[in-house]
Amino acid sequence: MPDSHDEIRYADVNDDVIRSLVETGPKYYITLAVAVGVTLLCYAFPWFYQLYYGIGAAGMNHPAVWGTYLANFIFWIGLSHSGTLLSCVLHLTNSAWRKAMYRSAEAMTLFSLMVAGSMVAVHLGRPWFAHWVFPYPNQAGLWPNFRSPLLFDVMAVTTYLTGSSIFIYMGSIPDFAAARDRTTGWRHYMYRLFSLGWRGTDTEWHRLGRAYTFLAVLIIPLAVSVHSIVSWDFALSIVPAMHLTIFAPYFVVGAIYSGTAGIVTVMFLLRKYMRFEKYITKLHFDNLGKLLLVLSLLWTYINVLELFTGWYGGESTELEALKYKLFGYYAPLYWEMILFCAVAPLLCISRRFRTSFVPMLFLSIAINIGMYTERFLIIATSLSRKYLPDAWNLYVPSLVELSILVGTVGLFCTLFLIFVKIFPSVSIYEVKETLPAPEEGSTQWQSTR
Amino acid sequence: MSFLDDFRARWRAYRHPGHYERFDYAWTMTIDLDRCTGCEACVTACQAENNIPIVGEEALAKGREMQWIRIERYWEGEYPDVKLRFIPMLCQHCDAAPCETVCPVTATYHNQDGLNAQIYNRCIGTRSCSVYCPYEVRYFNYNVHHWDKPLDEQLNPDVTVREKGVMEKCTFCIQRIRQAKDHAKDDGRRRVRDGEMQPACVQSCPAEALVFGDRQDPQSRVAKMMADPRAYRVLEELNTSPSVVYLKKVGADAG
Amino acid sequence: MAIDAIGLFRGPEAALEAAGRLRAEGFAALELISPIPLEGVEHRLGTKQSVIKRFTFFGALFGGLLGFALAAGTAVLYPHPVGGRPIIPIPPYLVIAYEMTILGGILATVVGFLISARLPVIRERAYVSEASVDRFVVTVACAEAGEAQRATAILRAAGAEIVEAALGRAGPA
Amino acid sequence: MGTIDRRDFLKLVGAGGVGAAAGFVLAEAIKHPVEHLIPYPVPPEEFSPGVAAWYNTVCSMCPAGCGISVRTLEGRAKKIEGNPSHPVNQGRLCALGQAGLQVLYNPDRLTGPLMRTGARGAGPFVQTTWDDGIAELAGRLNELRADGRSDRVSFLTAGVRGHLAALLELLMAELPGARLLQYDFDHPHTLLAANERFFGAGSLPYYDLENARYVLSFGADYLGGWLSPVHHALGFGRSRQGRSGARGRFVQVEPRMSLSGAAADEWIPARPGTEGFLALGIARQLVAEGGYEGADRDAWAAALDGHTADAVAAQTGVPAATIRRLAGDFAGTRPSLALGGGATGGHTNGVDALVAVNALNYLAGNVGRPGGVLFNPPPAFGPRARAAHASYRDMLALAEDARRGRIEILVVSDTNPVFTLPAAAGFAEALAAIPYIVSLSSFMDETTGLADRVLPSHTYLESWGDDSPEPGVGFTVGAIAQPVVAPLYDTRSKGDILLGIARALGAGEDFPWANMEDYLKAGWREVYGRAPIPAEAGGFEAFWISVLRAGVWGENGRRESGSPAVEARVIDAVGVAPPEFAGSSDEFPFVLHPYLSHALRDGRGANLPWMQELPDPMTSVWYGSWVELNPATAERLGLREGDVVDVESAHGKIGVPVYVFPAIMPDVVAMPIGQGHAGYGRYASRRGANPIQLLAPLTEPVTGGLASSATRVRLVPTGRRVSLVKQGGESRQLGRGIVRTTGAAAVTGPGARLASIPIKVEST
Repeated sequence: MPDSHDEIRYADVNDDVIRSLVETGPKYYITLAVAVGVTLLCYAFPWFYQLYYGIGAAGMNHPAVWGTYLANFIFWIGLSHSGTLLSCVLHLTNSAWRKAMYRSAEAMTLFSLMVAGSMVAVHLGRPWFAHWVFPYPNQAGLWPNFRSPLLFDVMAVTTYLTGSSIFIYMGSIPDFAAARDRTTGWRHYMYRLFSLGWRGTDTEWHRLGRAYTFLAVLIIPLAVSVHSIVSWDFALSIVPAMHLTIFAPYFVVGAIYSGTAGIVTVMFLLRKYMRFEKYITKLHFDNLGKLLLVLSLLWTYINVLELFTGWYGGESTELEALKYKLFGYYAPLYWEMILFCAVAPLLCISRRFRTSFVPMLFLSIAINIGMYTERFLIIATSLSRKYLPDAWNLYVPSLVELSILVGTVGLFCTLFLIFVKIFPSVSIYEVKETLPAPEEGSTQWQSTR
Repeated sequence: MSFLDDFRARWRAYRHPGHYERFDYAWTMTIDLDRCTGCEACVTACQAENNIPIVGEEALAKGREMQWIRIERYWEGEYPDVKLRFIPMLCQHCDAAPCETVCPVTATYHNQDGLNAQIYNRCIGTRSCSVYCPYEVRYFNYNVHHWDKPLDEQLNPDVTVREKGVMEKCTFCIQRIRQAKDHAKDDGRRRVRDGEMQPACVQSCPAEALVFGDRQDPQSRVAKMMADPRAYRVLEELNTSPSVVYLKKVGADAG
Repeated sequence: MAIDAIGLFRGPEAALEAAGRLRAEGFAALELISPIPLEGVEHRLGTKQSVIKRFTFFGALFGGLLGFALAAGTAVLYPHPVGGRPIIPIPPYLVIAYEMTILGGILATVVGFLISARLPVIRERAYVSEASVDRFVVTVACAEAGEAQRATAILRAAGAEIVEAALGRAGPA
Repeated sequence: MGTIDRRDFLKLVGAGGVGAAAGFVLAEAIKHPVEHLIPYPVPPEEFSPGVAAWYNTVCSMCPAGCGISVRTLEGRAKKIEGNPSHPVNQGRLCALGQAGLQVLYNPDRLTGPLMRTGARGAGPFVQTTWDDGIAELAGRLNELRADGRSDRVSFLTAGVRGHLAALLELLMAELPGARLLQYDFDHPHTLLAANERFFGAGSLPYYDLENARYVLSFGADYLGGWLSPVHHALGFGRSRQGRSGARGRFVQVEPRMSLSGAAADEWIPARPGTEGFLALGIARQLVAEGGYEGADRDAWAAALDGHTADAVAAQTGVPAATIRRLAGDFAGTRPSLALGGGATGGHTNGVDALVAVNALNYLAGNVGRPGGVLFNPPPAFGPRARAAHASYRDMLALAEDARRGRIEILVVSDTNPVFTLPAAAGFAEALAAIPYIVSLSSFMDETTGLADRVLPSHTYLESWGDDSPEPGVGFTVGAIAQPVVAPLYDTRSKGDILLGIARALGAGEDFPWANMEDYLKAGWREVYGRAPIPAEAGGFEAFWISVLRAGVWGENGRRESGSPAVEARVIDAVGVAPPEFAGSSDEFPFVLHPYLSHALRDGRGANLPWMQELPDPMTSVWYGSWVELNPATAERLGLREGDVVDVESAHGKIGVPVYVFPAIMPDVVAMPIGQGHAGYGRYASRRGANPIQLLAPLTEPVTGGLASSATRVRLVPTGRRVSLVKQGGESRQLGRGIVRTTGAAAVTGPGARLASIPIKVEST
């Protein structure tokens, strides 16, 4: 146990966490206002314009028909990948340092998934028919095509969304109960509803434990499958430099990588703004830093492998595409990506770097910029260098696209800010588990009666 | 026939590659590159027949052309010994079409004529078919297109005008095929006669480089053309088995 | 209505102690309410068997079959030849089946959890709100007052602070 | 009367169609909405958009005179296709011809007679009535005629043939001394003159590409815009493939690769203006070594003496070995055919050069034989005397007279000299001096913009007419043009306008015909006289209807005339003067090679959106214009694609982006004609630049035609950059085997003999 925990007592945990729910300062409202504003201005408004004008509002053309919208989709799905997955793995290996941070990590999963889902609608040419991808009984006389990788996506993402929301909810039932017992007014009723009348009897704890473990077991392969499937949107095509067997692991690793970086960012902000210094400590950043280092090495390895296999295969279209990626029009972006995702994380070798908060924040942000670039490059470079040279064309994102990219961040923040006021963003009971049991005889609490 | 046999039979049928029953026709186009002069009469013919919009200079500058058939140009050699090769590129109506598998809503599929059909009003605009198409012959309506009055008087009522957000492509003039089949039916014939019907591009080609017909009929002109030693398919190595067959250009060394 | 004997303990050990003694005394309807899951509850209050794993297993199985049936059924009902593939191509439909397996497993697990944990609560049960903070509570549901007295005695002997008003008090409020 | 019936019928169909549509919409509206996702290409059984009616008529988008069939639905023209039974295009049609629909339905068409109110050129036009318009014109004509000054009247029209031309002549007869000028920028003056001199044949011959096995073309872009592109393409295709064993070979000699150059097996760049020398060099080879055995061999030997391969190689820049090889192939691969025209005829020595090309055909024995040059019979109808096309010199004369105030009335019809004459001609200013200008054009083009009155005529799809194509197909062919739709606007067909003027001039008794159709029928009674149908079989009416149905009338069968003897003086006169260029080579280092744009031709197609959006076949550029540079030249000048340069001649400059073109001589720059309109509707105006404006007023001495390829220019970089709007990306195959070629082995494929009229060839 980290020393910082010694003086904390059970009651303090309740107090701190529940305070974070009920006490809301102006700083929060300002941040929320900004987030909502960004969402409306940079996301909603441009999207409505695009709905009216058509996808032409974006910069796509023929044959580069995919653009940043899809890059956003992959990016946010990727970001969602660490939260729940990491939390599951750590739960099964039951490592204690998870307990303070997993709730917000899972929340990140949930909200980045939602943002990713909304990107699909933005990407579509006729979003008002988006519901046609679901197999619902209709009179139209057609059902979706289950052979399509895009439909794999639909199934996978919906499952993943369901799974992770259930997972986060189950995990927080006892905390809802705790909140129920310490709040009044509408909050009381809300938490009473959420907590399903949880009491914390030995039976309930036991059942919760079992169910939670099963969910964890189920969600790990799910999470892995989700990003493999996302990668298949590309890998199942016959586009040079997209049609690669390595894409599934490539995407999964990349996803976990950017996700972990995302967690670091979120942890930093929570620690700062929710005053959770006691719970989110150097330890977490240290461990996350090690994780980032491993992942970055893995990611670099796969990137090199991609080039190597392409070069070794010697297939002309493949070579052309790779050459274009490294030295073509988009080359600066490529090298920026290498710098941010392969070189910079090597700093994590030093413990001093891992355990210093602000540098870690910057690193994590840099990594995610790099990872976004990666997604963009996969689409832009491959689509602009396909089989028929005469049809080659460049793709440059339009203002609408860029602003929507910014808007997605706003949307994510909005959702997260709402979350931290409803969900106890640090797990009360699991943090208590890490504390020494209260010694007999000492009175710690004033009767609430 | 017991339920089990029945089930086994159906299963076998459904597991059969391609389709569980034979297509009525296998429409095919052959393009003789030794005849093609690159005059682009086919382009305008297609534009007139299929209500292809006038997209305007700005859209073209963004690379958003809509013409379903285009002439690709490839230079060979350097001055003075330089050559320009033309190749008309249109939807190849592949029998193993990558674009079909990827559509999540089955907006594109193989119809009974063995054509790669595009269902405009089913399309939701994922544009993935265009990504999966190695021939770059699927064109997307990035916005609403207008015909300055009275240019719209010319629009062909046999063909839809496509809405924004919809993918479109060459149909082998399916409306003409349909009419030909109707006539055949009216005349009490089971099949369409060879040469009875031609797509707009084939009909207009001044050099007679394009030929259209049903390759299931061994007597048809396309069948004969496909027997030519010059016959090849573009990007054969991708195994999309296209229904458009090209005939090699005879090199300059030939006499 | 049932009368409950409720004792509050400051630490888990004492609570487990008391619970064990009560069980030895023949009190069956014991409950140990704690702010955190306690280790070693089983061998004090007897091992527990949960049905959740069966739910999970069969849920996943059903989901998988349903997934494949959904895909294959759709293809058979709307037989669109696509990309030269068979009407029922196995590999893609396995992906669908895989996802549905997991979905089925997850949903069934939740159902199993709710049923076996008897949640959400339908009738009021004995509860002390301090239990969600740092108190370890032992409740005994007794048929009549006599038993309640005995249980209370045992609890007090174990050093518990007795919640008088809790006798017959409403459940989570 | 047939027409009245049919027009009524059209109206009825239209009304019926509208009614049906309304009913359909209504039915749809009240029906319970059920969304069935049936692909529209296969609509429900009960749905039928109507029954198509086909009308055969004649294309007038270019002088080739192809026969077209127009598909109409509910009184609207939907598609133009080639008329399968017309021997010129045999069911095929070029892009421009198909775009004729956009002439008919062009949003910028003039909808009725106009009158200028403000200052000329600027002044707004207001609607007037036909009676008013024609009355005023006729009144002024009458005045002039009354005091014997009708020589101050000029009719300026695009090239017309058939009965419309005859009608014009009749009208001219009413105005003694009045001038009738037919002006087309792309009229082959030099070719006609060369044939006149060499064969004594005034009309264009038929070039039998289909049966030729070796075609040597000097600058003639026979597949692009030269004479009869569709028919040439047919011949090209059939000569290439489909003949057992034989595959035609094509060689193109020109400074900048044209569409024909790209299609040819061999493209030979020769210095601009020296193609004639090359022809002479080959001719000498034929005589000296090719074993020409004609009676006049010595005369030829004498005439061609000195044009040795080496000498010619020095003049043309074509290696002597190549010249010998060409001569060998040309003599060895019979039937062979030499074509000359385009830029080769567009030099100051144009006629000489084309005579030399004719000499080639003569010496190789290709004249009057299948696969060679066949002579066309005179047209079956039309004006008695061939109305001479106005050369550049004639136009200058017209302008000069106008400046001197010797022209008081100018009637312009369908031609746009303000656009297609060089700025050096000062034609626009000259027009300013003419007190009264009437335009009969259907569009507000640059010339019409300067008119006082506009009496807009029908488009060719709304009017009656006829045509006997020139060059023909080696035998007599005629076709009737009939209206395929009811007139859209308050316009009139040219014939009716002319008749109206004639009547207003009080020449009623000489013009007894009610309207153009009437006149046409009268004229065709004579044609009918050649092969009358017995009265019981229906007589003339039956003949008339059958011709309308078929869309074409004529004999079927070419005559082998054999080669006519060439007069000695012609042989002696064979020889090519060195070409002159405007501008010194050190001040203006590049020769400007303007060429007819594939889609827009001389600019007449620029107002058709389909043509604007048809990629240029060689560069794939959409809209706009450009200047083509050899890669080496571009590198030397440090220019890349998209760099805007000022192309400067002694007579003006225009700014256009550079296009680096691999197949052009290093000291030649090429520009497409057709863009750069000031007026001419929303699609054409303020787009690209017009290279004609740069041309020096240099003429070919014999014909007085403009030597359009004889101007030198220089390039001045402006530093500005634009991105060319074009279709093509990377222009190399990168070894991906997309366009594949094969060796000589596989020339004998089954090919595709398509439905085409069998043409028999008989000897006389």
